[in-house]
Amino acid sequence: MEFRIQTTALLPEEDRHALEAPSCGGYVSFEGWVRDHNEGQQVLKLEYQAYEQLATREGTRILDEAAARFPIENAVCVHRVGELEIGDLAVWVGVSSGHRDEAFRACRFIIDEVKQRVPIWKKEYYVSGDSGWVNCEACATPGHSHG
Amino acid sequence: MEFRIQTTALLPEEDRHALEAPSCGGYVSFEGWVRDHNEGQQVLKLEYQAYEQLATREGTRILDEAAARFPIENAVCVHRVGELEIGDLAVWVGVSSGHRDEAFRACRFIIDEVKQRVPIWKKEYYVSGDSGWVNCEACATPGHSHG
Amino acid sequence: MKTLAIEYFAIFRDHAGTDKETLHTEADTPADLFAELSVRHGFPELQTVKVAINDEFGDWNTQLNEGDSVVFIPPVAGG
Amino acid sequence: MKTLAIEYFAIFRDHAGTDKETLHTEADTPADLFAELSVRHGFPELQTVKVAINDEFGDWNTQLNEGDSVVFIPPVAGG
Repeated sequence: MEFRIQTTALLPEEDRHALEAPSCGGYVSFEGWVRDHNEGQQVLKLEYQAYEQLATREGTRILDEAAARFPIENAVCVHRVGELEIGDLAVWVGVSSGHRDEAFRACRFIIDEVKQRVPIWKKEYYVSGDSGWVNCEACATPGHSHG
Repeated sequence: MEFRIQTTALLPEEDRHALEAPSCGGYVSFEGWVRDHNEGQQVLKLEYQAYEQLATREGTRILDEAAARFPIENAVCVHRVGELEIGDLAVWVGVSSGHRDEAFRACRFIIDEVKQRVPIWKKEYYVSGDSGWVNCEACATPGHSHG
Repeated sequence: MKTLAIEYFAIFRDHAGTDKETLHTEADTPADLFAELSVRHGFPELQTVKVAINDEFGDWNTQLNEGDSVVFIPPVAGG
Repeated sequence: MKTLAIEYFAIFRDHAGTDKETLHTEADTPADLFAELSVRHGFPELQTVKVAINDEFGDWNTQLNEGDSVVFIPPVAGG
């Protein structure tokens, strides 16, 4: 079980080895790629920032929760930060288990929770020349609450 | 969209490239590994056989159905046949799409349908010395129907 | 009498002792043919068997024609 | 007066113009501190902001202590 933030290119082929076990019949992986568009805007590139200490803690908690919920063998998640180009791999999740059902469910659970809970931020740079922090620019409202 | 049967080792890293597209933000893959046990028996190795012409047709139909059901970009499935050892990769499914939800759903749909519909068979060789065709030995019943 | 090309897979191949044979038979349908071959090769009784005619899934009661290729499909187990 | 270590990320970093600063403040709670810094740096109004104290999620109304490190967490967008 490992959650990691790194600035260099992700190498799923290498991290996958940690998941192999003779008792495992199923392996499911998710890769998040940098897409050339988002919500109607043409995207040029992305910048990811992470609050590394807390991101690693919260990411590890998510993997532990996945292992408690689903009878999986192992799970690893690696998130890249820094400047990424279109097509680059931003996040990788790999899960191995005896049977496929739990590998699918755990992999989905992990990426969903990572996107919701782990302190990592994404700034999109658009073809138009604009840029913005995803979920921060659009959701700015006058009557806000931070409580 | 490609379904393929092959006798040589699967190389997901290579087949993955066919799925890459700048419009894709999500990629989900499933790998079926040869497990060291099944239904209480210790497995030594496996032998897969395929009825290649019909397997390729039916597999391709499944990929087409997945693309009709889910808004995915692309999907590939490769199944290996012949003698496989514990830990070997028997089947790989890769799906790319704009968002992750459809990639997860389509990948799951494809592997579930492949296991149910594609004429591929698996013979397990056990540590005990026994061997048997999965789903064929156990389900043999006196009052059968082949209609 | 017609001539058919039969191909065997998995448990049927093990029982037939061959992967294919050319057969001269009076069988009109895949159901007839399967009954004939079950006796000859001692096929086990299986819960569901499907049939393919000329490399496409077919019906047990369809009319077989001269030169057809026939494959009996025991329960599959890919993945 | 206490001394706190503040680290900024994402949109708060852009507005603060720095990734960290050491602050002498009268603020008793993260809520007080956020109000103070929002004025000073002109933070945008965001739907939900969380706070971390000493690298763990914390409460807006907890008592801040001398030497605490504080991070305000705008809406996340990993993946």
